[in-house]
Parts: sequence; C-alpha cells; structure tokens
Amino acid sequence: MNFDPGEDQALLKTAVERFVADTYGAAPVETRRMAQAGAAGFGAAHWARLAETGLLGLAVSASGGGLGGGRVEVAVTMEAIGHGLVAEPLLEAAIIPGMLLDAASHAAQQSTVLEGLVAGASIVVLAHAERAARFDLDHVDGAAEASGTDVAIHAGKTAVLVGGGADWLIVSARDASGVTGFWLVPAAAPGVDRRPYRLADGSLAAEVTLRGVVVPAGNRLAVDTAHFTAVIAMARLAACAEMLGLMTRLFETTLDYVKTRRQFGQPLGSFQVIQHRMTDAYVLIEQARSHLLRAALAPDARFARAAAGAKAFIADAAITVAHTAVQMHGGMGITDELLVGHALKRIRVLALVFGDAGSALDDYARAA
Amino acid sequence: MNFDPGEDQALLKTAVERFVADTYGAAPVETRRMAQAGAAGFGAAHWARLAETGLLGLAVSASGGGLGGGRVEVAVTMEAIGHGLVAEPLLEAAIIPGMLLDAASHAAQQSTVLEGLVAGASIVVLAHAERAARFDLDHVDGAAEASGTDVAIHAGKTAVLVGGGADWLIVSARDASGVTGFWLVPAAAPGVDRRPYRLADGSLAAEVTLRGVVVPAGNRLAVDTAHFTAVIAMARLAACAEMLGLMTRLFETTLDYVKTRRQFGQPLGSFQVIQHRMTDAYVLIEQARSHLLRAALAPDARFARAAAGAKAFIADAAITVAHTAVQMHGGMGITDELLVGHALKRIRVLALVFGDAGSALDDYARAA
Amino acid sequence: MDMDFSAADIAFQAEVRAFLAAELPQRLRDGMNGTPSVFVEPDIGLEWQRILHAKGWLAYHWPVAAGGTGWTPVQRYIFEKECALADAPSLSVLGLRLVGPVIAHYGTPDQKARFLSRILTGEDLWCQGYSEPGSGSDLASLKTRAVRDGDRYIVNGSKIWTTHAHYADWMFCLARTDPDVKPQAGISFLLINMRQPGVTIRPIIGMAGDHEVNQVFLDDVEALVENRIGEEGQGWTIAKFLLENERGGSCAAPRLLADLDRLAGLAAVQPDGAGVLADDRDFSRRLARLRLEAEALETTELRILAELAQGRAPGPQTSLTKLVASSLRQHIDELTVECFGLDGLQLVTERPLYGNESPEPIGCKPAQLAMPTYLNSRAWTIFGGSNEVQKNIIAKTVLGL
Amino acid sequence: MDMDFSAADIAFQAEVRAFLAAELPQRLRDGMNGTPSVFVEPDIGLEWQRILHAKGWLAYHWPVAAGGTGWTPVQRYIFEKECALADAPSLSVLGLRLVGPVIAHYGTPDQKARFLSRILTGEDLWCQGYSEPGSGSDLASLKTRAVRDGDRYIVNGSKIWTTHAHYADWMFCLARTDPDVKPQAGISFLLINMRQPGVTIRPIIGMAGDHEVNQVFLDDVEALVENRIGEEGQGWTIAKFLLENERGGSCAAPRLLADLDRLAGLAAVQPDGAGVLADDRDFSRRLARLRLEAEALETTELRILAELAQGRAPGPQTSLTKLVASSLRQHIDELTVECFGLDGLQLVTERPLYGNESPEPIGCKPAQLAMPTYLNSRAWTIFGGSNEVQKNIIAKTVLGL
Repeated sequence: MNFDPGEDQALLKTAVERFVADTYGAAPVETRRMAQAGAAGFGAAHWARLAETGLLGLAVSASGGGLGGGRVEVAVTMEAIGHGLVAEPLLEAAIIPGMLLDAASHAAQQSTVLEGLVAGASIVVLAHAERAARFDLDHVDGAAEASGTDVAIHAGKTAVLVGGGADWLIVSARDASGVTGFWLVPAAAPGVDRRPYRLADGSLAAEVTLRGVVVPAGNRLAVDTAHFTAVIAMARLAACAEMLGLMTRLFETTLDYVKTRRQFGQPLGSFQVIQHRMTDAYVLIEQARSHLLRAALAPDARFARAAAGAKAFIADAAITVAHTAVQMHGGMGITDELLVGHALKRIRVLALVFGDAGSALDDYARAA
Repeated sequence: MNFDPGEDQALLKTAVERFVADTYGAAPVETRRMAQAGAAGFGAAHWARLAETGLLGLAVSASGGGLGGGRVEVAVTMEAIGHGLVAEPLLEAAIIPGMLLDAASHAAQQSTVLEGLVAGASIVVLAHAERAARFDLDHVDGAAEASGTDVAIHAGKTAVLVGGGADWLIVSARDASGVTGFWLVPAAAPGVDRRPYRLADGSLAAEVTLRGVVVPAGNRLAVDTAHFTAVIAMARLAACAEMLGLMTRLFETTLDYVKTRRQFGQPLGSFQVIQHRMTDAYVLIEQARSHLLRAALAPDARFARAAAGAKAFIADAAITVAHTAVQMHGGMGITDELLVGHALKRIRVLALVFGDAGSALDDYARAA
Repeated sequence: MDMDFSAADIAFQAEVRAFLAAELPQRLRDGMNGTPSVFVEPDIGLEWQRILHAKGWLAYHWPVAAGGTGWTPVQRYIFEKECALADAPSLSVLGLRLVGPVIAHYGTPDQKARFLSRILTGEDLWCQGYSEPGSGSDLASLKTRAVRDGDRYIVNGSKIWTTHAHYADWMFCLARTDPDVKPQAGISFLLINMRQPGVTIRPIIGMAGDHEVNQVFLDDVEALVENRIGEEGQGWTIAKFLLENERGGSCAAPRLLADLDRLAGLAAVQPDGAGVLADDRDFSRRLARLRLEAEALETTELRILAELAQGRAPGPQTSLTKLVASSLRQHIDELTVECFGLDGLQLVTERPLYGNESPEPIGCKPAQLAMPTYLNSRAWTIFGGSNEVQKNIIAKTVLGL
Repeated sequence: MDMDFSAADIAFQAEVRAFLAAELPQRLRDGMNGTPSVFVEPDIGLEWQRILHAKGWLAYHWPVAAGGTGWTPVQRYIFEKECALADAPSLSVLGLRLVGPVIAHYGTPDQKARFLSRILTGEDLWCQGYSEPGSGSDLASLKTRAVRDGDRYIVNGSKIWTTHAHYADWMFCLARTDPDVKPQAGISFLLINMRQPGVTIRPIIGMAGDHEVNQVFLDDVEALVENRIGEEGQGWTIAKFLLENERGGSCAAPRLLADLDRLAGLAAVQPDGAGVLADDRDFSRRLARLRLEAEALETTELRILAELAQGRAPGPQTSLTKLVASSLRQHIDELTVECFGLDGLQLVTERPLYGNESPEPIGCKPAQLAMPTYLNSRAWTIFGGSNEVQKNIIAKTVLGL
C-alpha cells in the first residue's frame, strides 16, 4: 500500500507542471482568455507544445505511438492540468479520442488519424451526446445505414465538446442490427452541419447534424460496448482529476485571500464562520482525493463503478468548494478577473459531461 | 390581512397556556415522565382537566357537544401543547377521533361514544396504518365482510397511536365493494388482539390484529374519502402546530443555554459559529410558522395541499432544530434529563405519522 | 386571523392588473425575462419608467409632496407583486429608491427643484458612490477625500461596485470632508457630476460576461458645495436614513414563485430517457422543496407587511427575508441550469439576449439564459450585506448574542 | 501507487479471519449487534476480552515488554477491520487503550506489576476521571482537589460523563494537587479505588434509556501516593500522552460500510406500496451518497495508515476522520430509522436487547434497534471533541487560520 507517485509518475507530474508553469504560470486568467480566443477555442501553440512533450498520446498505447499511460498517469496529469487552469482540451481532444482510435488502429486511415492526433496535427473529438438522451450514455438515436461499401449516417449530436474546431468527429450511431457503433467522420464532409457555440468554460463546443453523411464502412472503429464503457470510465476519472486540481487551486487561492484580506479591522480568516467553512472545503477536498485514488487504483473489474462513484462525489464536492471560493472572495469572486470564476465555470462543465452527479450516482448504485 | 389571534382565539390560547402552566409548568420533564407512567401512557388527571376545560371537544362541532374549533383554533391550541411538552394525546385521542365521530354522530351509539370522548370518559383512537402501506394513507388491506346485520373485520394494524390504553378503536377496512370504510370497534371485543408498545416519545401505541371481529353494521361511520382526507389534513396541521411549539421551546431553552454556559472562558453564544447556527434555527422556525399560518388560513379547497406542504417542511425543519438543540447542549443534550431529548423524540414521532416528510412532499407536489 | 386583502386592496390589485395588461408592452416583458443580470439595461428600464411616470405611479417610495403616490404598505406590495408577475422590468433603485427620498427629505428647495423631476423623467441617471476598494461595507473606513475650495470640493478617491456608472449622469457619493474627527463624523454626502474630467470608469465584467458594475476613479473631481446634501459632516446620518429607507416591506417571493412555475413547465417538456424530466422523483422533490421554501417566504413577507400596515416597525425581519430570498434565488437558478441538461452549459457573452438581433440559442431561449442567470445570481448572497453579515445582524439584534 | 496489502499482511488477514471464524461465538456477535449504545456491557465485552487474551491478541496497543503484540500499524488496522466485519464486541478503551499504555510508560515496576495484568484478565475494570461539570474538555479549569496527607491524598470533587463508572474497580483521575502554580502545572494523575466510602455514583440516563455514563462524586476519597502515576504535577503531560496515544490510525469505515450493506439488505425487504423500499430512487440515492462518503473515508483512513506505515506522523488528519466518521454514523443511523417506516418509532427501554430474554420487537429486531441506536449516536459529534472543536483544530493546525 503506497499512495506516493512512482518514479515515472513523478517525472510525468513534473513535466506537466513545467508545461503549466511555462505557459499559464504567470497570468493564468489572461493566458486562458487569449488561448480561448484562438480559432479552435484553445491555444494552438500550447497544443503544439503538448504534442512535443508527448502528452497528447498520454492514454494511447506505446504501439499506437503514445505514452501508454494508465489510470494513475491520467489522474496525475489531469490534476496538474486542472490546477493550472489550462484551457487546452487534453481530456476531450486527446484522452477520449486517443483511446477510441487506439483500439481501432489496425485500419490504415485510423492509424493515420491517430498519428495526427498524437502529433497535434489533427483535432479529433467524440460526437456522442444527443438531446433526447439527457445523461443516458446508452441512448443513441443516430443511425448508420449500410450502402455498398459505405455507410450513410443520420444523427443529431449536441454538446460535442471541442467540436467547434475539430477536424475529425467520432460519431456514434446504431447500425442495422441496432448495435451502437462509432464512425470516423471528417468534420468537413458533405452533409455535416456544424454549429459552434461557447460553453460556460469558454471552450468551443458544437451542435452537429449529420444528414446522410457518407463514409466508407471501414471507418467504423473497433469499439464495442465494453470498450466504450472503459473509455467513459477513463473520461470520468480524468474529469475527476481535473476537478480535483481545480478545487485544490480554488482552495489555495481562497485560503491565501482570507488570510490577507481584512474586514472590520481583522483578517477575514480570523472569523470562526470563515474558518469552519474553509475546514468544510478542506474535508471535501481530502475526501475527493480519496475517491480519485480509489478509482485510479481499483481492480479493473471494479473500475467502472469506482469511476462512476468518484464522478458523483467529486462533481458535487467541486461545485460546493467553488461556491465557497466565490462567496469568500465577496464582490471580486463574481467577476471575470480572478481565476475563481473561471474555475467554477470549468467545474460546471466537467461536473455535467459523461453523466451528471445524479446519473453517475445511479450508475454507481446499479453496479453495487 | 391580520396574523394576530382574534379575541376568542386569544382566550383559547390563554386557557391552554393556563393548563400547561398549572400542570407542566414547574417541572415539564418530571411531569411528562410521571404522566406517561400511567396505564394509558398519559396522565388521567390531566386528561380529566382537559375535559373540564372543554379542550377534548376542540375539533368537535357545537352540535356534537364540542367547541367547534376550526383550523386556527387547532393550531393555536396545539402549538401551546407542544410548547408545554404536554404528554396528553390531544391530537391522537381528541382531534382525530372527535372529527371522525362528529361526522357520524347521527348514529346513537356513536353519539354516546363521542360524548364519552369529549367528557374524557372514553379513549377513542384511529387504527388505520398497516405495515405494508408504509406511508401510503390510501393503502388498506383490512377487510370488512357483511354477515347479516353485522360485519366481520379482518385487519392487521400497526402504530395505532395511543392504542395501548384505548377503549374504542376506529378501524379502517375495505367493504365488499372495495371502498375503505371506518368501523367503531370496542377494544375489548372478542378477536381483537392488542399488543401495546412504547414509541420514542414515551406514548403507548399498539399493534392490533382483528381476526373476524364482529360489530353491528351500524358501527360504520359516515366517513367517506373526502372527509377522511380532511381529517388527515387537520391531523397534519395539528402535528405541525405541535412541532412548531416544540421547536420554539427548544430554541428558547437553547438560546438561554448558550447565553449562560461558558466554555474556554467565554459564553458559548459569543462564538460566531454558534451564533450562525442559532440564526439558522431562528430562520427555520419563522419559515415554519409561516407554513403553519398558510395552512391554517388557506381557502378550503387548498387546505389539504397546504397541510401536506406544511407537514413536509415543518417535519424536516423540526428535526433540524432539535438536532441543533442537542448539539448545542453538548453532553447534557443527549441525556434524558433535559426537555431537549424529550422534544426531539416527540418531534420524531410527529414528523413520521400521517405521512413522513417525503410522502407529504409527494402529496403536495401531486396536488400542484 | 386571515391572509386576505381588503376589498379596497383587491380593487386596487385589479386596477394594477388592468393597467399592466394594457400598458406594459410585450417587448419590455421579453426584455425583462431576457436579462440574465440583476439590473435591466436603460433601453428597457427607461421606457417602463416613462410609462409609469405618465400614470403617476413611478415615485411610489417618495413623499406625496415630492410626487409620491401616498400608497399604503399593502398597496406598495400589491403593485410590486403584480409587476413581478407581469414580468415588468425592474426599476433602477439608485435614483428612485435611494437618492430621490434623500433629496426629498434633506435637500434644499433648490436641490429638490433641480434634481427630483429629472429623476422621474429619466433625464438624469444616478449611481452610488459608497463602497471603496478594500473597505467593502465598512463605511467607517472610507478613504475618499473631499477638500473644500471656495464654493466647491475637490474630491479624490476611488469607488467600486458602482452599478451602471457607465450610464450615470450623477453620483451620490460619501466622502471624507474632515479627517480629524472620529471616523463617522467627518463624512459628507455629495452629488458629483459624472460628466467631467477626472472621472474615470473602469468596467468590471462579471463571470457571465455582463457589464453591470464598475470601479470609478475620482481624480481632482469637482463637487459644488450647493450639491452637498445636508450639512458638512452629516453624511453618516444621511447614509443611515438611506439604508433604512431601502428596507421596509420585502416582495421577493412572487417573482421566485413565478420562476418556479416556469421551471416546472420547462421540466415538463425536457426529454429524459423515455419520459420527461418532470417525472423524475428526485427532480420533482427538489423542485417541491424550493416551492415550499418560497411559499413560506411569501407568507413571511405578508406577516411583515401586516406589521407595517399596523404601523409597527418591521425590524430585523428584513435580514431574514434577504437571507432566505438570496439563497432561494441561487437554488432556483442552479436547478434551472440542471433542468436543461447539456443545453444548460451554453454561455454566450453577446448582449442583449432579447430582441431581434439576440443570438440564437442552443435548444430553447430559457436554456440560453440559464447559465448566465446562475452565474450572476452568485451575487445575491454577497451584495447588499452578505449572508454572513445578515446572520451576524440577526444573531445580534434578534437573538441578543 | 497501489492500495493493496503486502503478501505478509494478506496472510495475517487470513489468520485473523480464521481465528474469528473459529473463536468468536455467535452469542457475542449477536450481543454486539444488539447493543444500541456505544459501549458493550461487560457480560459481552469481558468474554471476548478473555478469548483474545488467551490468544495473546488483547494488548495490541501496548509495548511488547508489557504484553503487546508488536503489530505494525497495518496489522493493527487489519485486526480492527476484521473484528468489525465479524461483529466482534468493541473492546473497552478505558483500561486497554487509555490507562494501560500510561502505566506501561510512566508506571513504576511495582505499579506495572499490580495493575497491568489485571487489566488484561478483566479482574479490574477502569473508568476515566477527566471531565468535570461545567468544564467540558477544558482541562485547565479542573477543580477536583487532592490534598497530600502522609502517604495518601484526600480527593474532593466531581467527575462527569464517566463511562461505566458503575462497573469500574478503579478510576484514573486528574486532580489538582497544587492550586498555587499555573493551571496546567498543578495537576497530578491519580489512580483511585472506586470501592471505597466517599465515592458516589449518579447514573446519567441517555435519551434512549441507556445507562452508560455517570456523574461521580468524590468526597474525602483516598488515593494512595503509591498509586500516583508519574511525579506530582506531571498530570498534564501524562494526559497529553494519553490523548496522543488515543490517536493513531483510525478504522471507522469498515464498520460503517458493513452497516450500509446491512441497511441495503433491509431496504430490499421493506414493503413500500407495491414494491420494496430499495426501489425508491430517493432512498437509494441517499443510501448511495452515504456509501460514497464511507468509501472515501475508508480510503482516507488507508492514506493515513500508509503514512504511519512509513513512519510519518498522521497529523491532524485524525480530526478529519473523526469529523467525517461521526457525521456519517449519525446519517446512517437516521436513514436506518427511516428505513423501517412506522416500525422505526418503537423505543423499548428494557436492556439488553440481545439474548433469550430480550423483548420481542414490533416488526423485526433491527427495527427495534433503530431508534435507540439513532438517539445514542447523537453523542458521536459531541464526545471526544465535538465537531465544532475538531473544525477549530483543523482550521488552526492545518489551515493556519
């Protein structure tokens, strides 16, 4: 039993922290704002640098050209990304599509796309959510009709994360047998109608409508339900880690604020009510960290359930800690000038994607 | 618009408060303990005095020999009863059976029983709840089979409040058409198997099993669903008022305690965390009072819904306030020596009967 | 006991309803509902103000002599409730509710003549110069200095959280005119023309991208002595008058209840697997709990109103309604975000979100409004006395702790 | 990183399990589960103590020289976890965990010889004389006086919240031996024979009717000087040693998780309309949230254990686990009451609730236990440092506020 990072994990952590320090360190809010003003909704130069350090291939196997990181590596990385308020979508445009493509890298075109992803040359994202599904990840109305060696895809996807600037979409749809499959679709293909919009965290999502979009049948990824479940579990773990990083950052900055800010002639932090509220936040963060570790270190058979549980717990805890941070900062907390508001908004997004706290809780309870 | 009690209501309040002061005033906990040691689980002498003041007929019409009190009168009375920590079951053995019998007082025997109730000579209680029903007040498995001019009742009733010492039971069962009816049954009738037990509040409830208990068909009360709904709404209102009285008493005694008790060299009440917790309790009590008034003063058509809402709100609020009182009192709070624990235990019972907070909330939401 | 309005009040209510039905344009209702922040923009607010002014119902917080309506507390409540239910734009409190009554009470005849009617016509927009960076609501620590120079003061300092300073013609400002007496005694209440050199306005953008508040820098700014309200050094007294005037009956619940109705309607059409969100027991119980809290608040507000109607002081119960209403506002806005599922995550920063040129929503319009409304509503428990301060007040003044 | 026990630890775990399966009688398991209060009665506790003593596993908190097991922190955790999962009776902390280590560390050879083995055999039962009426956990304000009189002290004062004083042969007691030095300096640690004139025990009955704690009056009671531990005036130091010794690894989560499993099983058979309570989404979500909190606590405890195993100090994280475990205990016990619907309202005051002569329940046995367990568990957030005190400690020592 050992909760300290291993040597390689510590090196990875250092590498991510160096990236954060070099890019977001001096002025996180301004850096974030400028990065998000980019065409894809994040910083192209930052993305290139992440590619250089190999981090875009974090969850891709070594044979697929990646670092072959497992759960602990994902957790360590994403916590540092969250702590740094990084705008670049490592979760949305590297971990998730990387894992989906990796499983399918036997097909030549898919290997090429995966190479492009790892190299930072192509932005690939998952287009799965549909409005009618709400948070039910199994609910897919999109359909893929076979037509010779091609398929024609009809689907309406919403909240396609980082979809606004994506080159490739991984679109879920039901095949003729009613089985959910995943097809690689060029974002620029005829029949793809993409409407970009901003989410609360400033990222550029998209609504995507596919009206009979034709792709070769070989574009179907070798992703079955079990593999998709594993990807979602990893996505949840990564979201939890990023939320934990954000919570920790919020806590540090708020603790610093209440120690220095004075009101009615004494530091805010000398008021017992403030002390206890900060203590509540501290307890939540420690418990959240325990859940993250639990999910990261669970036996494989229990990972999906542990990740669902961690998501349910950490989503609520992170929102609570963020609300505390806003309230403790008073007027400044509700402005767009401090990292507090940006962290809250990112947490709001992470808390809801891949199942909100309630639906993750139901997944967890069902798996008991 | 006027929230002050009217003249008659003020007189009623004074009368109840005088009863409380004369009986429970000096030593509420000791008085309660001694009263509950009585055969029926409450004080016979107190009951006689309540009969003298007419309060046992509070919710009985004047033509039925009662005070003809309405919702406001019930609320005013029961709040004072709660505030006084009174052990006598005005709600269970006066208001509920009084209203049920009053509707049916055309039948001679029933009139006699009602007279006995109002005079304090007979203890009459409702035997309605069944284990399988949980909190569904419409769920009745008990059956009444016609047999000539008699009926034979088969039913298993639980948590018959004040049933341990009752002379008469009003038993719900389904008739041949499946309609729920209410029959007046002597507690001593052959086939009535009664097992008394104590509830958390020290009162003497009973499990009652009726195995083919034969009573004249004329013992059926003229109580239909609408009337029963009205009685339950009134019972909820009375429970809310009693809980409000208990909460208020808990708050007063706790406020007094934190002002005088010193810890680490200063009064407990000088700690900001204690101040805010007391403030939270104060706000809950004011909001609870508003709900009680809202239900008491609602138009008839909206009364049942308002009473359900008040029950849902006040049940939770009362438990929260009671837990606060226990915690603020420290070690003394968890003993049986202070009124704090007794109030918590009575609140626990009131919060659950006639629908717990959750089921009352569902009733309220459905009626929207 | 009863919770009913008198016949006269019911007649008044009918009059208000008829007026609103006839005179409140749909465009303004849409503007109100399409505003995710606390204050409506002047394009909406001023038009509504002109309509009310024409009717003579605008200055209902002012003395009759100054153009007030002479309404009873119950009438004021009814008016505000019906306006809320009709989605009438909120009125700017700065001129109408805050500085207007101050000028009407403490102003010279000349000051009244110069300022009051221009507040009603909307010719002058006002902002408030109370809070300063680093001082929060702790007025005694005020640092802005005003130095007498003949018939004027030269003012230097900085004010923060100044709502709509970027629209304002005038600021009513607390400034220290005497640094040598005890902190409360050396403060004066000055009216400062915002359209002059030395006034610099730095926008403070909220989390949702809204521009409501500002920091205002005053560098050698001129305030004429004739524009000082009351005596020199009387600022503290006037500030207290203003704060007390801000109190009185609260009418928050009607709008909260209307928003809950709206939310219930939206949940009834939100897809959720095979059914709709409203069928989800967890969601419907949470909604019902919020409704119960709001209904209790409505009755609490009526209880305070009944006290006022009988000429009794409402007392610190206003801290209670502020506390409950603020938390409720936030919980409703949170549940509204949740109602829309993933659509609730969208956040546009273009403004306004009403009118023909407003951006197209993802999903429906209310979904587009949900996130900015939620983010802005974090302010409710902070401004106007934070929840923590309200609890301190109750503990001290009501509980005697 | 890993959360796994070593092979040696897994072997130890198997050994503990085998021992429990073979040696822990069902009667004791039933006694433990049938006890609604915090401490088990001696009839149950002492039998289990004898079994453990025979195995040599009783004094696992003591130094090896005094009869301890020499277990690592991980072994201690495994032992406690397996005992909790097997429903083993809780061991009395007073002799084994509190005064035993104190005597082993500070006692003279004679004191060790006279007291230690009698703790293990159960011949002597102990109680703790720390808290006093009016002083709570504020030891510096201690009022009990011990006046030296030759080879003995005459002790006068009163102690409160004295667990199982009515069974105790001895009390370890803090008393003021020198009133003229600063408050912490004049305190001594005395062992007092409870079977002597002048010792009066007043039972304090809990809300559920349980008799666990007492007030103890000491009127001219004798404490031999040879029964003073450490030097005169060293009481404060010894008290701190005892408190620190009480800390260390926490193992609360396994029992909480087991209780949640039990609760889930009970909800699966509780009728609720047409179905069972476990199908109710609101109930199942509440249960799942408690389970998540308990699982997090389990991992937090393992994280502390990993620190201890590496020889690092666990630090004030023990305040954190106390805080979380206490609240969780209460929430589980509340939900358990609710699980049983109206049956959850029953409250018998007869004791014990296990064994052949225990009263028949209404519904099932767990329903009978629910209310007294819930009422008694209100003590968790009060004794051993209230939640408020734990938060003060964390704020000060961890957050630096």
